[in-house]
Amino acid sequence: MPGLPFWPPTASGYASQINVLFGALLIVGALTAGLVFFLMLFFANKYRHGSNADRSGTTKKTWRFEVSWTAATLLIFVGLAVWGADIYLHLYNPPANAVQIFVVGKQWMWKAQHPGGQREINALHVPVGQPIRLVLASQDVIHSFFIPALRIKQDVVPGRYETMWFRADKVGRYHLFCAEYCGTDHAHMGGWITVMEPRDFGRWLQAQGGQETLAAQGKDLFRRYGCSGCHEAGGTVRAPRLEGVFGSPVPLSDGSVVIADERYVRDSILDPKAQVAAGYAPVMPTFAGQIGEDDLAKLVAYVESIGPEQARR
Amino acid sequence: MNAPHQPSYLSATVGIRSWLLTTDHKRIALLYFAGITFFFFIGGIAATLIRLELITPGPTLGSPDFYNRLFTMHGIIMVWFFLIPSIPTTMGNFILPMMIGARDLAFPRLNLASWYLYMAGGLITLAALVLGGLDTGWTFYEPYSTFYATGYLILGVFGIFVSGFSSILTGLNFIVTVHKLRAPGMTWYRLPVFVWSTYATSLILVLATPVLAMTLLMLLAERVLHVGIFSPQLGGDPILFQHMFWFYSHPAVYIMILPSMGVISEVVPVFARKPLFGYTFVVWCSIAIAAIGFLVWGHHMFVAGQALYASLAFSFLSYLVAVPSAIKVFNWVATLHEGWIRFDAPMLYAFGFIGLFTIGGLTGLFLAALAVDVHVTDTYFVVAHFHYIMVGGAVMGFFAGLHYWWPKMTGRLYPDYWARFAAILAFFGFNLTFFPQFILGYLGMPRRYQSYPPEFQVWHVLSSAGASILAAGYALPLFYFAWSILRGPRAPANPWGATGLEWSTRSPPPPENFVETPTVVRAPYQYVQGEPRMQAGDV
Amino acid sequence: MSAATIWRCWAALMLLLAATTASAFVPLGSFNIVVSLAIAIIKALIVLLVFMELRASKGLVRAFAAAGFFWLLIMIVLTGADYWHRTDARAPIDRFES
Amino acid sequence: MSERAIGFQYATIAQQREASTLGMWAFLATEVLFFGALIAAYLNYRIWFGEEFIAAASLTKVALGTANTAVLLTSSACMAMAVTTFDAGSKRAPIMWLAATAALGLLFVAIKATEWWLEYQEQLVPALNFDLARHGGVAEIFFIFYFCATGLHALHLLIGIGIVTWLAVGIGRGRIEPAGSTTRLVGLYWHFVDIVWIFLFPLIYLAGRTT
Repeated sequence: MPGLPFWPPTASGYASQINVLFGALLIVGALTAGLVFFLMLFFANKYRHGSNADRSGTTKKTWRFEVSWTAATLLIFVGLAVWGADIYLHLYNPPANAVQIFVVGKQWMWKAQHPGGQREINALHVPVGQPIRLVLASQDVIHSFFIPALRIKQDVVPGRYETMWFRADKVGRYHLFCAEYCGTDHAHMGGWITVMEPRDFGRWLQAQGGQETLAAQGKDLFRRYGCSGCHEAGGTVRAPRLEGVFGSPVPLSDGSVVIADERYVRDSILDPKAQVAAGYAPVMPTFAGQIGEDDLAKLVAYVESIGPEQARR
Repeated sequence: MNAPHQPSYLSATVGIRSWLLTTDHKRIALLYFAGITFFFFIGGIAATLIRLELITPGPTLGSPDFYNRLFTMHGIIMVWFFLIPSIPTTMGNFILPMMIGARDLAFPRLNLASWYLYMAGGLITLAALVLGGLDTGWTFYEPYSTFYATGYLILGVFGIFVSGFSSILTGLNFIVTVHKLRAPGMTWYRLPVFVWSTYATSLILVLATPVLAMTLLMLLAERVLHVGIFSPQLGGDPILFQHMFWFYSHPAVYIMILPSMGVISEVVPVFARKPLFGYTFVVWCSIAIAAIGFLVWGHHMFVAGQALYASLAFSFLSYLVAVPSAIKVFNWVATLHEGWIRFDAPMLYAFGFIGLFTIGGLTGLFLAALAVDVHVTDTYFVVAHFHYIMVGGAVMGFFAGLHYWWPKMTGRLYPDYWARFAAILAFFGFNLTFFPQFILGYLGMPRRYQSYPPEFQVWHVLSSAGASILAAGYALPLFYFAWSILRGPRAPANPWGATGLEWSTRSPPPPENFVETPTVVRAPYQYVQGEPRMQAGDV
Repeated sequence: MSAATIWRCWAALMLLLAATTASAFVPLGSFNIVVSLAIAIIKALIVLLVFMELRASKGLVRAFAAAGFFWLLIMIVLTGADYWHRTDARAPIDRFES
Repeated sequence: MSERAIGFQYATIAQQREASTLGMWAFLATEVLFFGALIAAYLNYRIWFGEEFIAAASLTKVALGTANTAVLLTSSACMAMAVTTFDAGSKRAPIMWLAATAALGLLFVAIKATEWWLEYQEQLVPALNFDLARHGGVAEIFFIFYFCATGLHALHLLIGIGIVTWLAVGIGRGRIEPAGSTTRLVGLYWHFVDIVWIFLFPLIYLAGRTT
């Protein structure tokens, strides 16, 4: 970027909202600081030791002025805070049609995994204008997925999933950083986010080679981990059939009903005794610690692919 | 009033034992002063090396690991061995008992023990840093600091753990002293504001530091015994560590800034020859900062995976804690109205403090807005914010107090011209160093990066240039203060014509501070038409 | 405080101890911890007010005594605010051999 | 410090006594927060882990825990008796009560040690021989808190026993006088250690007893 960079690239509608909010804060802050600097310098000059300014104390500074001035600045700033909070909440509920990309942070690289099974290291190719829902996890320490151009950042804490979404509106290449200190190559753990026209993105996807989709890989994992032994027809143990389950309500043994979204599927794999389907014995063993993060994503995608038609994304 | 040849606290007893085993709060203050200066310059060297490293986008001075150990050393030394002890243990120890008309602190031996704990902790951590340092940053985030960090983490953390008890005991000493040892007539509303803010700081020292002690203990237990309290690999929750760490560390930043606010509330009325505007407002704002400071730590964790509702609550509480600071700034500026303002060195540092602290405080409000914080947290915007408060605020306040009470502490005057030049030099060097970092922050330059994209280099070079000027601004006082001790002219009891009790005794003061305990008849800062109305029996 | 009050308080403490232990075996669900903590607070108050003579002390001493517990309450409530509302999506993490 | 000499910075003995009492209460406030941080972490994990964490608590020995609480409460009463009898001017009675306090303290530590030994047998000690397969990771975290909390408490208790014996010897030799506040301060410390146990007991021993 030629010249002196004062302002980061603005690559999404959300980012421009942040620009406006930051601008507003900047103006209010500058006005307040300006008032303090001006008053200080004005008094310092007018009432300096030798000057014969009028010091008769006529303009009595009452505390009423002080309280009102403080209350006014507080109200303005709290107004900006409410605006900030509103945008913040917006960041945490993605639209329904968001494409889901799994991102795993590992010491000193980001591994991204598209629904079609394509994998990328320290890079992310996304189509312009398409809402992208990131599901972030870490395999070792705390990292932080940070794209300055989109003004988004989310710490990835090992042992938990964090979600964040964005919709890039401008084609281009933008920085990707790791923002939480994670060791020797913390500074090298980043790369580029490439926002492409949908056509180019399609071509790029094909160019990634015919890896089968996430769901296809999930299917053979379903067999390899022995899930099919119980959950498919003719299984040895009485276990709920998974066809047509994804996205629909599932009655639980404690009488409550839960929607079988990917969180329910994931939790049931990791902690099956927590929410047992109604009418079944809690016999399923836990797979926590045995199924890695990437395989779990594939299993979830597979269960989703055999769900009812309208639930499939 | 002062006997012809009565010895001062410096000449009353002689010899190394008289210093190392002293229980005189004034001598202990000077012992702390030696420790503080030593650690300030070690931290300063680390800071200069960091700025040199960041001149070029790629590695300049050494490997990334070297840089990680460098900023960790800068953070740990500056936070725990300079900023937190700086004003309370030096000026607080020396001036507070004199301001309330006491002969010494409530527990003098405990005061000496605190110094030994501080030095022991300091040397243990310094040993860890010299042997190879640790590369976790001063925040020791989990699970990196327990299972992935190389380096002398156990030794370094144990040093901080030991120095924490020095903070607790100093705070405890001050609280009991202010409650129990005030001179007759010294009611709470006649206390100078420096006593109030040191009292508020002591409340935080006593109530926050134990939580740090327990957090560091659990960190050590996890790393040594390999048990999973915080790290998810063994079932723990790393965000719990962040909660407990910041429960201490945010009040700790108020430990660092409150004493400086007290110093400024002392300096501004004296050099404006006018009573402090809104004394009760300023006093209760110090206590309010200490109290509300405990409710806001979550704003360090907006993107750390904290629950949404908790983030919302902490965001609004963070705006509340800004109100008392705003009131104090307003009162300092209002004190200047219709004053007789003199621009001695302490006053220049005070002006620098008010300006830079205002900018630091306001950028804090940027960070408290949730959506903006998502973008700028963990970037150089945060680095600039807390350096504006710590270096622009706390260190400027430390130098203001140093220049203000230097004649009282050493009985010598210093060259005013050089002191004013150092103040201005530090002000401009500071701004050139840290204002570009605000711009870097919003551009998205992350913290703790040794190599960065080339387009940020312009701002880093500007910042490094500013750092060299700032270093000069901080080194200059070393010279003229040394000259002042060796050949500076004798200081009178009240060189600035101030109204505090500490100015009503000789400088340097006798061992028991006052020939006979003064009685207080008037509130502080009583200047009528610019002339101070002194307490009974003042010099 | 006279010897009689001391032993009367001691008896009260013993009774409360028996009560809290007994109440632990009564299935009250999540209410169990509330009962046991309430009894613990009562026992602590007895020790504070009688044995540590807070009842006979000046307001300042009582304030010092209350300050520690009040600040602890701040920590518990505000960290609780986070843990209570945390929507947890546990992810698999390979375990170290501890 | 012997009671007779008033610190040179104090005007009257009453001022010195009030100052040292305030100092002790401020110190106890730091201890409340020191243990409090651990208890806050326990409560948060209890919310976060839920049932499994509470179930792990049922592995502790509630009988020994209750007995220990009774022992410590009685020792607190003995300490209070020591303070009152000392104020009343007698010399033999406070020493006897202080001896009782120290003895009960040692009894507490003995019961605690046996409890730890039993837990060691059942392979419940994290970092030594915690049987992960049988008890699970969440139980291990519970027992980390259990050993941290009871270990720190026992350490404070041992320090307390040391101070109580030093006090009893001091009174015996006449170095400690009723005018001063040393006995009262030691009493405050002892009662504080008792209060910590009053809160630790339900959190560790009484959780998860109804399943």
